[in-house]
Amino acid sequence: MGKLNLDKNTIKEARQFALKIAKDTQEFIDKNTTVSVERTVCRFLGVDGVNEYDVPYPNILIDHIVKYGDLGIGISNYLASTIKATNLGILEIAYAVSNKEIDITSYPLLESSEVKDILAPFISESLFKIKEHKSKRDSYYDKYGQKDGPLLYVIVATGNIYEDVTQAKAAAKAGADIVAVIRTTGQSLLDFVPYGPTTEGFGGTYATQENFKIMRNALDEVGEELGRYIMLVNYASGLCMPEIAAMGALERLDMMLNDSLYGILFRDINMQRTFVDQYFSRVINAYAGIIINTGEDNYLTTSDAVTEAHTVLASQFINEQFALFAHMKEELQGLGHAFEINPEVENGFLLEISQALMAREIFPKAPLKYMPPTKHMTGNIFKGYVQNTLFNIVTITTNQKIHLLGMLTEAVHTPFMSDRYLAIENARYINHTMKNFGDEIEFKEDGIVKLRAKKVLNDSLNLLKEIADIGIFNTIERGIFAGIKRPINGGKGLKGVKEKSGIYINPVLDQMEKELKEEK
Amino acid sequence: MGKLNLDKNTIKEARQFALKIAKDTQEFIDKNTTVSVERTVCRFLGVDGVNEYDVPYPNILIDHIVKYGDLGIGISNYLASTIKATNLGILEIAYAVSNKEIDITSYPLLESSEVKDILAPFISESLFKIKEHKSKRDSYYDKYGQKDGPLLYVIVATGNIYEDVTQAKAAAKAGADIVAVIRTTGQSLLDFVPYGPTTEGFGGTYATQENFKIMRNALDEVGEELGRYIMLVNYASGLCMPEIAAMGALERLDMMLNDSLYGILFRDINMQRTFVDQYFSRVINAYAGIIINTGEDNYLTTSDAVTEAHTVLASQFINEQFALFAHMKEELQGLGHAFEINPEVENGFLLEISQALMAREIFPKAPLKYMPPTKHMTGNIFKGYVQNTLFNIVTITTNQKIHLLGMLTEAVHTPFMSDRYLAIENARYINHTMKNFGDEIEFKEDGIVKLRAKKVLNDSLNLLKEIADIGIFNTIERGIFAGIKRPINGGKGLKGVKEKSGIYINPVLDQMEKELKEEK
Amino acid sequence: MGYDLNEKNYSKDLDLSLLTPYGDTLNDGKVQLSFTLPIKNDEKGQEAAKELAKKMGIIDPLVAESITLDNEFTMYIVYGTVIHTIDYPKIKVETVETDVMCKHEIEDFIDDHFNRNIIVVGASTGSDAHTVGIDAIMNMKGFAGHYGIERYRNIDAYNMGSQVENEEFINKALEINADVLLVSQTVTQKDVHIKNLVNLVELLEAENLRSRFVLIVGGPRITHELAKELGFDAGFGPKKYAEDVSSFFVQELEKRKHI
Amino acid sequence: MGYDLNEKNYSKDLDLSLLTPYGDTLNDGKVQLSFTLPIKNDEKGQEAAKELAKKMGIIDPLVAESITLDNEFTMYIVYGTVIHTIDYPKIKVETVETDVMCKHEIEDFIDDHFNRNIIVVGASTGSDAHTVGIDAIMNMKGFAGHYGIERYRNIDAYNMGSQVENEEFINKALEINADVLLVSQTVTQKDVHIKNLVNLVELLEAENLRSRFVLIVGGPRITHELAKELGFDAGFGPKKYAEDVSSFFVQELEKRKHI
Ligand code: B12
Ligand code: B12
Ligand SMILES: Cc1ncc(COP(=O)(O)O)c(C=O)c1O
Ligand SMILES: Cc1ncc(COP(=O)(O)O)c(C=O)c1O
Repeated sequence: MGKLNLDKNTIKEARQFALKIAKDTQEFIDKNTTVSVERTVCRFLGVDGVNEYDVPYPNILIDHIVKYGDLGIGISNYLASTIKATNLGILEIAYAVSNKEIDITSYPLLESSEVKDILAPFISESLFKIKEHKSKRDSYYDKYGQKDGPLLYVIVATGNIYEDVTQAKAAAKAGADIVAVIRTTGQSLLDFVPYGPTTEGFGGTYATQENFKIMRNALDEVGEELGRYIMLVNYASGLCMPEIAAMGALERLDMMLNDSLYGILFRDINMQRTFVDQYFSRVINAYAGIIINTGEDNYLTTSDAVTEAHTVLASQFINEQFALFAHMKEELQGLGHAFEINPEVENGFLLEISQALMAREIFPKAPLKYMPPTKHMTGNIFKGYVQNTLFNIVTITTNQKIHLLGMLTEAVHTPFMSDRYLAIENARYINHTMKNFGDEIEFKEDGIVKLRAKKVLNDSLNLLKEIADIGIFNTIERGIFAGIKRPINGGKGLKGVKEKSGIYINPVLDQMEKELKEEK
Repeated sequence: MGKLNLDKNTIKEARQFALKIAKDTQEFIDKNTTVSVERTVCRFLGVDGVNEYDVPYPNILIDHIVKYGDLGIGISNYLASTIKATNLGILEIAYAVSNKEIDITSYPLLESSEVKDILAPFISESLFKIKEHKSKRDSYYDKYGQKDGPLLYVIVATGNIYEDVTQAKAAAKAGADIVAVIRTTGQSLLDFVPYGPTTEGFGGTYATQENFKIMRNALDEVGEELGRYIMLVNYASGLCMPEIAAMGALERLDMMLNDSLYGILFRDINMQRTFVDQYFSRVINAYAGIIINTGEDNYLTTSDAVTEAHTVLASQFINEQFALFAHMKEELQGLGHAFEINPEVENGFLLEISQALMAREIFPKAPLKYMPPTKHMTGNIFKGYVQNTLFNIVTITTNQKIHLLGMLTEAVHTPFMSDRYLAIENARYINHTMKNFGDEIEFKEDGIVKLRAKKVLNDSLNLLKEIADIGIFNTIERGIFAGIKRPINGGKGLKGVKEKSGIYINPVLDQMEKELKEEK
Repeated sequence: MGYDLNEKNYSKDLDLSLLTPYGDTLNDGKVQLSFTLPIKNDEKGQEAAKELAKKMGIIDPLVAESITLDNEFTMYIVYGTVIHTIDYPKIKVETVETDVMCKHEIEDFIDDHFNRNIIVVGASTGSDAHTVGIDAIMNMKGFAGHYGIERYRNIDAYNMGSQVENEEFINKALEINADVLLVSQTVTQKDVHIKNLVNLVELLEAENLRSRFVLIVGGPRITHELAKELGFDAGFGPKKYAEDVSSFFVQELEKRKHI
Repeated sequence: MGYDLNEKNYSKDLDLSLLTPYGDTLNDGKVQLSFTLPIKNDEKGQEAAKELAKKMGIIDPLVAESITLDNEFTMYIVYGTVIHTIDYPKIKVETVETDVMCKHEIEDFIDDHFNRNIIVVGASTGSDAHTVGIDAIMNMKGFAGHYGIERYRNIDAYNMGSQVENEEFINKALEINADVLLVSQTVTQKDVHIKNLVNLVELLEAENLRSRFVLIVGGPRITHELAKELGFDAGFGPKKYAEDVSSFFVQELEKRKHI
């Protein structure tokens, strides 16, 4: 195996440096909690809904302990102690806090074993729901089988969940395997998750649990009609990373965009906050059997895809280790990369083939998420359609798994129904007419393709060495990824981070980790 | 060399059978002349123009000898004898015949040496013009250099030579290397060549000498502006094959569609007539350094491109031998083939690659003419643009030379200026981004690509054996090419064929052949 | 940071009497447009493109791209919202109304209603050299998995090929005593097909033969409506196969027997 | 066989006051159109598509393809001849009128006309996270071979990045005593950019700061005309680079000195 003859030792070495980087970061993560982690715990305990001012109850509870208690203790102890003291139900507690009727920080804190015991039934109920979803997904696959070859992934982005449903169903019928509901712009900066079905968004639809449910039902319905399981995707990354992961787990999403680096670089989210959030969110995704999508592709929308290719690979190595720390199998690691070389580059196609095949060979089990051209798409929709064709060719030739379809109108608007149809038609045509092309060809020794892969791998090893040396925080401060510099104490959400106190406990995380470890 | 490992002996054997087929046909050809051959002689002697009823003078002369003399003697002796007897100039003779003032069959016929002597100065004048054009072409290439890689070939087909010029210039600026002026529908069935500049045609513009000149000037002009030589193409095949070849030679066309089989199969032109015509026309093309384009691609518009691929190869082998008999170097043999596999065929792309590469390896010196998808193009212009992209990919990957660009509107209309621009943009993009892709890859032993090429070559050898056995006339009668059956005495133009008499002479052909043989 | 979301308007119902294009939201009226203007590629050109789009009823034209084809030729790609609506329920189209049967059913139908074979002659007429269309309908092997008429047990089919003059075509029809005439027309430039088709009808009428045959035309640009207008009995366009046309003519012949 | 050719009409002259699209012949009015209708893919649907095209002024719409997107959604690809014409010479567009200089000339211009460096602050404002556009204008390395403003010898450039609130942006401008404000806007959905840009102008006006700065906006959907309408001094769209905007603001600053 291995058409590129990549050096195994280089790869191994790169992985070791990435491990060191992830480990150092994990040490930091383990010491801290965040408002969103604690809100996520609330959700798993059954807290849901919004009050009369549209404030979600998880926020009400956490805002309360931030103000009157110590976030570093975690919500669990407060809630357990409140239950014990008041005998109220979880939701009743939330309502009461909202109405300022009780102060959950005022009850005597408990031993961690007692906290666990009190909360266990609530946690079990949620985890049971997740397991039910997992087995429902499995039974769909048993019934319909799994598809070979690339999975066609399209987005819907109307801003209106009901229109999204219309589009998603049409896409499924046209051949889409995966539907991602794009979030409204700016949602990742909201420090709460909106509630209920929504019909107004900019360039996307709010990620709400109700919207998840509506789309899940629609896709199950059309999937049954078609005899295929249609996967649903939404976005975890942002200030509510673990909360949205929880919602996804509870509503049977199949994939989630989940990457701190994306939030740090492209959304200016504070790095401490989001690394801590990411960890919990990935554990949740792993627990629910949800494939994550990482955001390395985005680097190339900002930096040059030829000169900065190695940063993508380095980041993939790091993301792999982060995922492994979160007990996530390779099969759930949708590491991101992209087809973003300027169409003006001579032999650009060869470089794209090289990069894509390299990722495929280095991460053989990961369902790589391969992003279409976006940056160099223009209003010339015809040319754009050709760019997408080339991207589709690389996808099938190098056997990528998650095949994000490019839209010919990328530079014009979020996709029309017809744009999406054409995207699917393009990919289906290519995947069929070139089905075994990848198996048929070999690359010349010391040719452009092989030399390029070698160079990118070496460059990325060197970069990983450097990062291992200075640490990920420092790396980001220096602008090594996507050329974007972010200070360790800058960005959004830092206020929501708190060092864990000695008595901190997160029984949800503990339970999930326990089960995930047993699984292995 | 040779990525396909084709069996050299099979190729050699196939060539031998093709030689036998061409030789048998050539025997027939050598025994006959046609009205169009004789009109062509007139043209080289300086006969041009039309009378007050728009009848071209070459037709007037030949119609006259058909009626009052013997076509089997050829026009040369009649004209030489008339000159000798009347001392009139060539054109004066033509006018006089038109006005029924003289009867050119009434003068005493001459010895062939005397015929030659009398006509020599006229012939020299024409051949000198052709040589001037050749050296002008060469000097353009000396100045601007020759392009590596595929030559982008587009058509113009407005019906109006002046609009054609507008379109051709725009195309050249956009990057076209070759411009073909499509003929109006049905011109190939006219037994005369229209005269003067024309502005009305259906799906094409009349091929007239004046139109050739207008376009040649326009392309020279824009070529000088761009510092590139822009090649001009028109169509010889049809009832006036050698006449149009003569016009092309006199107006410095660079390529001509020139294939009897096309006329027989797709225009129902009588096979005897057109084989005789083809021979002279190819000698003229060879003499003028004009690349011919053969029409095998058309078979696949009627027959299935997967099952009938071997008929294309067989026909290429035969056309090669016909061309060699006409003293035409491989470098002038633009053998035709096409990308016409149904897009629904699994791995169709691999079969196309195989076929194209096979042709490339079997005819290494020929500037293969590679035709884009036409039959399976639909009104879905977006999909069509992808089909054209794949075609462009095969072109660059297998190093085809004459790269006929597909139009996204193939199934809708003759190309708009914008369609042509998009076609060029598509090809330029692919040729640049995949420049060295063909050099980079090798094909798997016993894979789809190699096995397919082997099979097609073998099938074509068997077919050639069969044809060599029964002869080309019989083959066509049986409908072996394109599934179309044509009887030996059917079709248009048979009346214009006449067996040569003992004193037949064609001093133009003789002179050209003499010089072509010396060249070798 | 506020916790409020935007106001919610749920999507409107579809009113087919006010049908308008759909981009990604009901009634958004979105269309895509491209054209070339013989002018320079600059701001003024873009404005001209927008003005043209506005005249077409596009209220918010966006010139997504302007592409220089030549110094004085620019192609524009435009998106926007069209204001026009169509009263869809009121649309009437003339379509072939007979039921479509499969090959087997058609053969049975002939057995049941005629005590003889049906005779069909077809050609690509005039200067038209395209045979693939008529072959698709007539040849044994048919097209896209639909057998051609030649394979029908009780139909005698004569395919004259292409470039067949109308006179020649009629003579053949008379010679073989045809029931059905199938004409194929592919080249439509400058309406050459209309002229040719009208000429055929005129020739038939001149010799009082029109009613003797079921007269059918087909081709990529043929609609039933056009065919009727030109005096044919039916017209068939793309994605129509032997069974569509045979279903029509056997039923039509059956109907005529009773008149 | 006749020897006659068709009548010859040489092509007409171009009349720019009756400008109309060009397919392959002057004044042929050819356009291409595509759109989706929420209806079935059948003959009636094609007729609806044609009717819509006719309402847009296309006299001979040809439905080249109708594509089923879903049971009740069909995409149409239409070609035809549009009847509308544009009076091209009468078109007026507002464009940036200052001469475009190269980097070197701009630096010299600053030397010659100011005895200090020019101070520029830029950002992608509001919720907009796109930085590539503003970076293209400002960053050292520039874009597509055009150096950004940071590299200009006598310009001090501050790039605040993205998601910058208008208030924060103004504060920075005051803090560094900026001459020029550069705003980038990429997301335009539901006119979010218009709201954001208008808000910036209002904030500046409310604090009587508007005239203190040369205020410039850019982005893929920005035109000079739109910018002027919204109260900016200039607007720059695609294919505009650092030299275009710097040429404008140095000349504008110079002009203002004399007022
Ligand atoms: C193949 C082809 C050729 C081949 C034809 C080979 C052959 N043996 O037929 C060759 C290479 C010879 C050829 C030549 C020319 N062609 Co041509 N050709 C085509 C092509 C690529 C495909 C047509 C085809 O076979 N379609 C497949 C068949 C199955 O589809 P169909 O005909 O629509 O048939 C279906 C239905 O319409 C219906 N049908 C058809 N006929 C009938 C009849 C009846 C009775 C019924 C019931 C149904 C029916 O049933 C069929 C199955 O569903 C088209 C482009 C395209 N992709 O459409 C151009 C095209 C048709 N050709 C075109 C032109 C201009 C020419 C030329 C005139 C070019 C020239 N100047 O030299 C020449 C000359 C031909 C002439 N005088 O007629 C134009 C026509 C433009 C127009 N609308 O007027 C086209 C559209 C290409 C273009 N964009 O310029 N061509
Ligand atoms: C790269 C990119 C991103 C990157 C941005 C990375 C980064 N660091 O900037 C990422 C992945 C983060 C991103 C995210 C999103 N994006 Co985005 N993105 C793009 C993309 C692919 C390219 C934009 C680009 O960089 N162009 C290259 C630059 C150089 O061009 P430019 O901005 O036009 O700049 C030139 C001129 O306009 C001018 N200019 C620009 N600014 C200024 C300023 C001044 C003062 C001057 C003088 C000139 C000037 O000069 C430049 C050089 O000529 C476009 C699609 C496309 N191909 O256009 C979508 C696109 C812009 N994104 C879009 C959307 C919707 C989003 C999201 C909202 C999606 C979502 N729901 O999550 C998010 C969120 C972003 C947000 N809230 O703002 C839409 C916008 C639709 C619309 N018109 O409203 C687009 C068109 C894609 C689509 N079809 O949906 N995106
Ligand atoms: C990993 C990841 N997360 C999230 C997002 C989108 O986040 P936002 O909603 O902030 O635009 C992206 C965008 O592509 C991404 O790659
Ligand atoms: C070899 C050859 N000759 C001639 C033609 C065109 O001839 P006509 O003018 O008869 O359409 C073609 C068409 O593709 C061709 O391939």
